Amino acid sequence: MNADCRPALTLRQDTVGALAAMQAVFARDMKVAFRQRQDLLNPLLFFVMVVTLFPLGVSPEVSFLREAGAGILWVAALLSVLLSLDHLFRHDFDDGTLEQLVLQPQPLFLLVLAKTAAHWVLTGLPLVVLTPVLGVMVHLDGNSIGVLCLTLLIGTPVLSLIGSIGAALTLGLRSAGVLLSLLIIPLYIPVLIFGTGTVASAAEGAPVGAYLALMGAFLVLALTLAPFASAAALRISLSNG
Amino acid sequence: MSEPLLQAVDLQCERDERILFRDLSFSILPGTVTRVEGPNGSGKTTLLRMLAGLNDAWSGSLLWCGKPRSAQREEFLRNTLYLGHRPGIKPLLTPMENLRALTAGRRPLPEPVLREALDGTGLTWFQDVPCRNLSAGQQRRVALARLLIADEPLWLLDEVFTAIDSGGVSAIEDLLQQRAAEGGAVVVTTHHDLNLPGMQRIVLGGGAANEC
Amino acid sequence: MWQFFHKLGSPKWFFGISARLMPWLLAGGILLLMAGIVWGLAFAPKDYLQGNSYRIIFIHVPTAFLAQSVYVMMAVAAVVTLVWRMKLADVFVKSVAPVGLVLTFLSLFTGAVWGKPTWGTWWVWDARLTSMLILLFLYGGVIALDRAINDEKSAARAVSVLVLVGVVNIPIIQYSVEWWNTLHQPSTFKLTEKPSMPAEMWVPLLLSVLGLYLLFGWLACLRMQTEILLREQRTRWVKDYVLAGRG
Amino acid sequence: MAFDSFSAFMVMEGHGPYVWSCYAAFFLLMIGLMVWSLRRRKAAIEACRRGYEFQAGRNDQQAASASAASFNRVKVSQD
Repeated sequence: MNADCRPALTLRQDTVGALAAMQAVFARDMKVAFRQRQDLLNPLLFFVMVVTLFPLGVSPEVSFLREAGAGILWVAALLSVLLSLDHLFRHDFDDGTLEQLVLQPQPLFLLVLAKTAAHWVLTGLPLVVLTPVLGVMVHLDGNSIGVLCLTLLIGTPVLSLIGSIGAALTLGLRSAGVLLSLLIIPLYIPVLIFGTGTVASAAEGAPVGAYLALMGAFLVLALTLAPFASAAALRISLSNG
Repeated sequence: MSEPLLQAVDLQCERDERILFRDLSFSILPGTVTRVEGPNGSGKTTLLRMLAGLNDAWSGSLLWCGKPRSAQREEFLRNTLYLGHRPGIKPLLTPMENLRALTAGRRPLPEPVLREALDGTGLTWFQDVPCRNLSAGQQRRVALARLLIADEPLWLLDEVFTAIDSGGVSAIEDLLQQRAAEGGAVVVTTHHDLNLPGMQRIVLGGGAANEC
Repeated sequence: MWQFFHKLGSPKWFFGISARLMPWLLAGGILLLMAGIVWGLAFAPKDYLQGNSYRIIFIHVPTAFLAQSVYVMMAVAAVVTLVWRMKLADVFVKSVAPVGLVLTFLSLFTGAVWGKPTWGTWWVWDARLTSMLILLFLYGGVIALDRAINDEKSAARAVSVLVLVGVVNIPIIQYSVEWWNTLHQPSTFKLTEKPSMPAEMWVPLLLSVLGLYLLFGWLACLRMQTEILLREQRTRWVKDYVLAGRG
Repeated sequence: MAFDSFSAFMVMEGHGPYVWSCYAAFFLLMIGLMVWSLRRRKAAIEACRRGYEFQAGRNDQQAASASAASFNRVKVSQD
């Protein structure tokens, strides 16, 4: 074959913009999730069940629940986010979608950010929506419930973002679920402390603006750093696949 | 002489304490089909993943259009299409949705074009069935539909013929040859006895490798 | 400078230099540590507030100090692994993590035992104890991840990412734990350090800190040598070394 | 010397058990760590040497007969 006289194809100089590619990733994840609605309910059911365990296991007294309620809800939310993280990249890894994602010409960390955003909309946001109901069940007052919802609204994206690093690191490993919890729980501690601490201050009537701003700073920090770390971790995990 | 698209110089790859290949050099020219050959475990898939930029546990150098690839990763990714063992088909989505999602990040195409591509792979009547209800061969065809609309100059295809019936195989052989005639470059690994006129070979195995 | 850096990356070179260093590290470490401990246990004066229980300080502070600085060293090595792909750096992270875990555990244990006579309880949710506990979790995570990944190179790089994420988090954790501590128990227990420790107290402390550092250096060299032997066993020089050493 | 007698040194005015258990744990773990690391190194060297001997033995026996797969069925006794 005489390859020499064949015309070379012109190389492409431009491609789909990062924003459009992020939208496509987000849209596909949403579509896949809604094809299997049962999976969407699982973290929510888990959330409700964990909260139910505390009155049963410790004490149904109003005074105890009022004091511990915010902490219980936060811990339950944290655990249910943790539970759902294993699926963040797992299915994509198994069917090869992740390889295609890594090979897309857009910066990988933006695509990972889009995936994490989809994960939050599907798990974190429903938890926040459900919180007022559970807050009433553990006898929190109206003001505390409001502040609790706010802290969860700021805090759950941080949980998803940090969790995405762990999910990417443990991709394709045996017993990835337990390992993921081991790696990630220590990193969740600051968010938990400030989440519950803010509600506690609110219950004492102290102003909470500063604490919420600090949680906002956590969110900004996680938004800027976590996608890079997860993208690097994804590349590593795929490299030996 | 047209410039090689991709050039490998002294590639060496080690896996689990074993040298898969060393001193492997070759160039992929536009308008050629290259077949990577070798027994099981000789590193065909690994080589292809290296070329695609997925695996980076190797040493040596890879040049894209004459310059180091690592310095122009985005240009490289824009112009390379990789289809792996697991081609990125979501079982819950229909062939149409899958194809749309896979092309959205590279070059979005209008619906009729995608429909035509699926027609071309014989999936006319399955466009709206979730892929998990399709057979292995049909799922493979969804992935191959990308080849009918892809404009990337370099294709890296891992085990393209897996689960494809004999009619499909010869059609794909024609497709690869036609692509080479247009000026595209194709690298394939396959156990199927592929023999196209003018095909280049990269033979792996036995710890050392040589190019024929 | 660059050449030196490159040389430092060569396992063979490291093997030679560490073999020459190790006897000195071991001897110096044991000597200083024993001197500090004996001085502290038997000769340093009694603390007028806490009595003799304060003598735990001569191992508590060195282990706590080293536990933290080992994590920082691991983070530096992690950067080197990710950026320059230097082999020795990831050998270091892998070899040293269990040592860090043991040191962290020791500092927690001694802290708890010290707490009993001082605060009247084994464990308080004191800011420092709590952040050490979290450091223990971080070490545990690093070791677990390293064990879980079969491929050496991927394990090294994955662990490096984790160590770096951890080191970004450590100040945040420390800050938040301190805030949480003041929120929940306004400094009931506080290990008040007197503004000026007499020289008879801080000199032995300094000695044992230095001694433990040297001992850690010896342990790190030893464990890195083991790791290098296993990784490079197919190279000529390891074969020569093994067959000559005890042939 | 901060203590009058050896027994005073051991008792440390009632704080002895705390102090000594701390030091016991410290020495136990540190020495354990050192011994463990030394033995690991020894084991590694041993493993390397066995690997080389195995390799040398194999090179003699089957110089370069890379056995081709035959897919012959393996005889299994049917007791």
